[in-house]
Amino acid sequence: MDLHPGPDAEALRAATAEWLVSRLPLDRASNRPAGLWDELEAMGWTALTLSEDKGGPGLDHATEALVFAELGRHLAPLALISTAVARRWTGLDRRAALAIPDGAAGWRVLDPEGADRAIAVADQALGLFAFTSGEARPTIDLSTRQVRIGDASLDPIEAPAALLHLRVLLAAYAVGAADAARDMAVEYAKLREQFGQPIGAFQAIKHICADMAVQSAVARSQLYYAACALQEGDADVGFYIAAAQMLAVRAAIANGRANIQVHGGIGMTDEARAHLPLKRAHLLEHIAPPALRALL
Amino acid sequence: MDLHPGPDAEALRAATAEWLVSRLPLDRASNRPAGLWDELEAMGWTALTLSEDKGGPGLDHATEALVFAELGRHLAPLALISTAVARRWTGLDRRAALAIPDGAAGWRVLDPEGADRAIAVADQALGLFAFTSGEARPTIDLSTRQVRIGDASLDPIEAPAALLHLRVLLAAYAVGAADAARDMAVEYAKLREQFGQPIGAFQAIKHICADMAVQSAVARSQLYYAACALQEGDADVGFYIAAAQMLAVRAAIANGRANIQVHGGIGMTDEARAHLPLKRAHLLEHIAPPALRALL
Amino acid sequence: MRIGFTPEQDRFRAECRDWLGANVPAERRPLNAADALAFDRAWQGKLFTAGWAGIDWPTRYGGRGLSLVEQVIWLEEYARAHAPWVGANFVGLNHGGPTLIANASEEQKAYHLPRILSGEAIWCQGFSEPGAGSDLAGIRTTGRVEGDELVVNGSKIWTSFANVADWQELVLRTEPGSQRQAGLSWTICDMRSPGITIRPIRMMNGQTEFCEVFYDDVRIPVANVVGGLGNGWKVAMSTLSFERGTGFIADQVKNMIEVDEHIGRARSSGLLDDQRIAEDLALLRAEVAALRAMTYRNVSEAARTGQPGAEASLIRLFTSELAQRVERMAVRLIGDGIVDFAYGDDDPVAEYLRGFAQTIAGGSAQIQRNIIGERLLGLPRGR
Amino acid sequence: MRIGFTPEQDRFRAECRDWLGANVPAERRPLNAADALAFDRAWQGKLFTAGWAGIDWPTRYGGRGLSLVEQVIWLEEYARAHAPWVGANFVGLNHGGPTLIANASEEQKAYHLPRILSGEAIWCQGFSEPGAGSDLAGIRTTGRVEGDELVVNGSKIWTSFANVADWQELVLRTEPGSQRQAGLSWTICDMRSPGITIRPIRMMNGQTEFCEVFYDDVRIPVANVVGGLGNGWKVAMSTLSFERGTGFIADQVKNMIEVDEHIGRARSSGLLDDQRIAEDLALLRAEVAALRAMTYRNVSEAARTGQPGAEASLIRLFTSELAQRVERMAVRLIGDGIVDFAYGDDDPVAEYLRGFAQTIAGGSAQIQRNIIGERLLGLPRGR
Repeated sequence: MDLHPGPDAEALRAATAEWLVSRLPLDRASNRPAGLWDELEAMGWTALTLSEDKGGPGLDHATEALVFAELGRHLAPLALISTAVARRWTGLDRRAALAIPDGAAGWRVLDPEGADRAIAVADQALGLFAFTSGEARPTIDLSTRQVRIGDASLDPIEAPAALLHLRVLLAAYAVGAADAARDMAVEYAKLREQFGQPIGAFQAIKHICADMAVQSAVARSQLYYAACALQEGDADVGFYIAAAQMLAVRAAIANGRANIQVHGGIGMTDEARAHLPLKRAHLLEHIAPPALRALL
Repeated sequence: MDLHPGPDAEALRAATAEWLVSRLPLDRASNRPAGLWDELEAMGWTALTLSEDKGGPGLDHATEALVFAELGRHLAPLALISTAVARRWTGLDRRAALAIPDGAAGWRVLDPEGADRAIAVADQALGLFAFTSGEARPTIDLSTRQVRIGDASLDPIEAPAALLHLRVLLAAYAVGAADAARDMAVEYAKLREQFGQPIGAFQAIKHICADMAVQSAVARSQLYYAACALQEGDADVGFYIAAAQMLAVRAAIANGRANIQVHGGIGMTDEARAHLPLKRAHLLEHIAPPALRALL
Repeated sequence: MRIGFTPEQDRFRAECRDWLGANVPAERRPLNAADALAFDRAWQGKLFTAGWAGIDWPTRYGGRGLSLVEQVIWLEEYARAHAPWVGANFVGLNHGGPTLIANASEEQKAYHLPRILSGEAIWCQGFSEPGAGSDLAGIRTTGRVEGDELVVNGSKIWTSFANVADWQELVLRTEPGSQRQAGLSWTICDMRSPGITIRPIRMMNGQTEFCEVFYDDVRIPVANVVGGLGNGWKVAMSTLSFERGTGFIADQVKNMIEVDEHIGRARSSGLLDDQRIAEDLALLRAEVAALRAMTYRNVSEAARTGQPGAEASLIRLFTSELAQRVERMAVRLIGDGIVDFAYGDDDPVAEYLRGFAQTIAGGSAQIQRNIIGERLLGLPRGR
Repeated sequence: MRIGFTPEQDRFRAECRDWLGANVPAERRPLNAADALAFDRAWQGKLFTAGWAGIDWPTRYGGRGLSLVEQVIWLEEYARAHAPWVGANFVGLNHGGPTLIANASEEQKAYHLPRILSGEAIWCQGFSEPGAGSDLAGIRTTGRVEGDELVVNGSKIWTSFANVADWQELVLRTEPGSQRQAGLSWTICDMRSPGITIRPIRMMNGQTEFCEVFYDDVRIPVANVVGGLGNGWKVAMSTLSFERGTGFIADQVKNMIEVDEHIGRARSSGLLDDQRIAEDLALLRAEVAALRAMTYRNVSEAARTGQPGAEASLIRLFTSELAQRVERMAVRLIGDGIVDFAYGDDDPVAEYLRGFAQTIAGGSAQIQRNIIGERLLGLPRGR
């Protein structure tokens, strides 16, 4: 038992974080540069758990989760998740979008740019389908666009681990969003002065930040545990991953909301970035939500 | 429309409060003097809404609620409620206990001392039954004892207003408990010093007290509205009273809990009185709880 | 105590209902700013002409001269009739006007009040500053007295309708070197004055409801000061107490109606079978009912004493957090529909995002709790 | 990262489970104080004899000399076996002992540690005072140095098992006139010393778990000071960091088991069909799982660095509030059974009432949030 990232995983995390600060700054989350996807692909993030004989570095899911939490902190594209899952479990060798149900028959294909295949979550099972992207429309998450399509014919992905893998990466993105909100709020609380002192000196604000820290730590711990359970084939892996996903999304929403409150008026503006993690959280809430029965 | 108590009602409330401070101090709520009931009866509180031709002062339900909130603040006996309802709607001329279901067949007769009749709430309807009190056992509320009896034969009380009347008085008691908890917490927060100043100067404590004040004010306002609706035969009286009862019990529990937290360690002791309003609230929560359908 | 109204008041309510039933426009308030302004003006003009503007304002300024109770009745019927939001007339009707009535000279009142009621003059607010949000006393925008003029420099923020307003209620630091609450003045600023620059701010729901306003040697006649030079804090507080007291009745009734509509829709869709949603809706319904009861209590006290009750600060806090809960419930009821929100949409998601302002604007929920703790409960200030 | 254990650790777990399965007493820990003490001593003696006391304490003091990971495994199996609460041995095993290991002289350790492990010596805590609860630095009980003795005057409160303890970890102000954290000393006080008076305090659940302890010229050898005169704050903090870190693992596992039992019972009784209860139970189950994961993370960090991680304060706050939520759920599941609670009952209601201590004792939740805000997040202290 060791839930501390070792020096190698920590080094990878730190390198990821450093790259993202310069290439994927949060302030430009709603307006990513063209060609970004190729850069992201070149970093190898969609192949982390591929074995060496398949051209990957053969890392474990916990290390992958650590890296995807960093990606999530910068609101990286959702297609990194669907592409990583598609590559690992279907051998697809190119970008895959992520599709969620749109009513009874149709689909919302998220992050469709540059993709002609989508990983779809249908009734607690995964499938892959082909689609042709029309003009993409916004989602609530300013860094994710969508095309809505009618019925599509799904190739089921049989490996049960594929959906678990997808959920771990979604949870990692949510942990990243929760952390981003916490860090923004803490940073602002140290700088912004009212009544002659930084607002973070007031318990009313300080304690909001403390609760955000608890939310993030709880979610991150369960994420690590769940990723290890997937890696090690634990018998209760379904529960651990459902718990991680639920806690991470809850943390992302709670911290996202709290972050806006800590920022006050400026937090409600489009130009400030305080709303971005919350909106990402509201999108993640509706991507493959865990079933209640998986938790009981 | 006037939800401000007039000078007459206010004078009656103030006189009630003054009497209660000396005769029904909260610190002795678990050990009331013998003969108290006769004194309470002599004050006329169980006959407030009786018309003058029936020997009462003919007051309205809102004024009665105002008085019962004061009684509730001092954790006065529950039998005041059942006796007032029995007197008004069945003409019973002596003390009535208050019975709630105990499983499918039996009853918990609350406040049985000196009574041989009980008002019982069965499946959202009221009845009266005769009982013989055995030795009374405690309830969670240190100022209320109970006897548990098997099946009893109920005389239904037909007037639909009787149950509404009972609910208004229960809500008034709960508002009183919520107010008692708020006042205790505020008083303690002004006196208790830590880190060199009264703890009420810290936002962490101040804001707990502010939330208690909101809880109390919300519940009290709806209580007045509901009591007026009963008095005036408003078409939606069932909803208004159910809302008042729910909000009052929620306020009593929330404030009861918060009061203990504000008091810290001392609040958890038996000798301090901080636990008393919370325990009363937990009892009130299970007396004739409003049905969800009454609220939707 | 009673909740019923007098026969006269019942008749008044019937009149309100009849007129609103016949006159509320069928079309929604336009989203486009210019169209919205024309719409707001036209509707306010119509209200004024028909005698429905300023129910409790003095008749000599164009009001109806009735009591706060009739004003409440009007606002209840207004909301029930789904009459349009007052829009650009909000500040004039709910902030500026009441403040003038309470504090202004006869000349100021005679000029401005009828123009507010008729929709001729649009007002905006100028209290908050980038460095003084919840800390209103931290105002740094200055008004230097030069002869019979104030020369204004600085900036204000969160000003709704600044780009269309004729007048602004502007709080300035007019005593050089003064600190905190002292040395402030409440003035009427002509928004067409040279030296004013306006920058619209886009909010996170995509709307540009607010503006930042910059003042560069803007000249305002000293005669436009209301309540006397240096008394701005007291005058501003009188405005805020209106806002915290009865200024939000229309919103409250709207919340009641919305919750009932949510319940109706949840019943039709079957969502009400989810006990979690049913219980949460039941609680919301009880809470919005209690909010009306609180408001009635407050109005009753105001009717007896002439000013909003001490519990106005409780109403303000409860209103703001309750409105957020109602907005969140609306979003919960649309389920994954939230995914499709886009800037420009005018839907429950836009309302939910806009609703974050509830616990921020006009003094954050944290500040409201300080006020309740210190002023209402008598708890000490922190050192 | 991995959650699996080494083959050696798995074998150790199997040994724990086997021994506990064969040796956990069938009877419950008695409620009566004297019987409970005898029970606690006997059980701890049995653990000690069989080699299960002090899993991660050095062997030269009677411990097993294993790592924190084996200690966690032991505590998990201990809770799963429904082994008895350590009772009167809690302070010695979880506070006093670890503090001695980290700070005491060889002589102090050699004398006290084996006696703690064997159940021979019962310890109690003496930190809080009536005037210094969450503000631990406000300690006023004095220890005047007279030759080679400290003369102690004052009082302590919330001392569990004071009436049966042999020793007390007692923090005193030993520098006259010193302020706050300075001038305190952590001492070992013989509870049989003349001048000690003990008053049991009845709590709101009817139990008399805590005592107030009064000191009237009580004499303690200066040799009983641990970590040096005047260093008491530092020594006390090392105890608290144990408490905030891994001291509550047994409780955490107990919470996990309880939640699973609640779910099982709610399923049999049909209560689980209530979506509200089902969702709340699902969340609780996820949260107690996450608490274990947090503890594992903390233990992993301690294994790498030798001390509890910086996130220990987060665990402490989350544990306390989560335990209260679990206790409230237990009360919710008994429905109107709460009405029948009486002093002397040992049931979910007693636990619920006792559970208010979770966010009060050992630094209130408010203090925990200050600590997280200031030490972990680097937010400034208020002025």
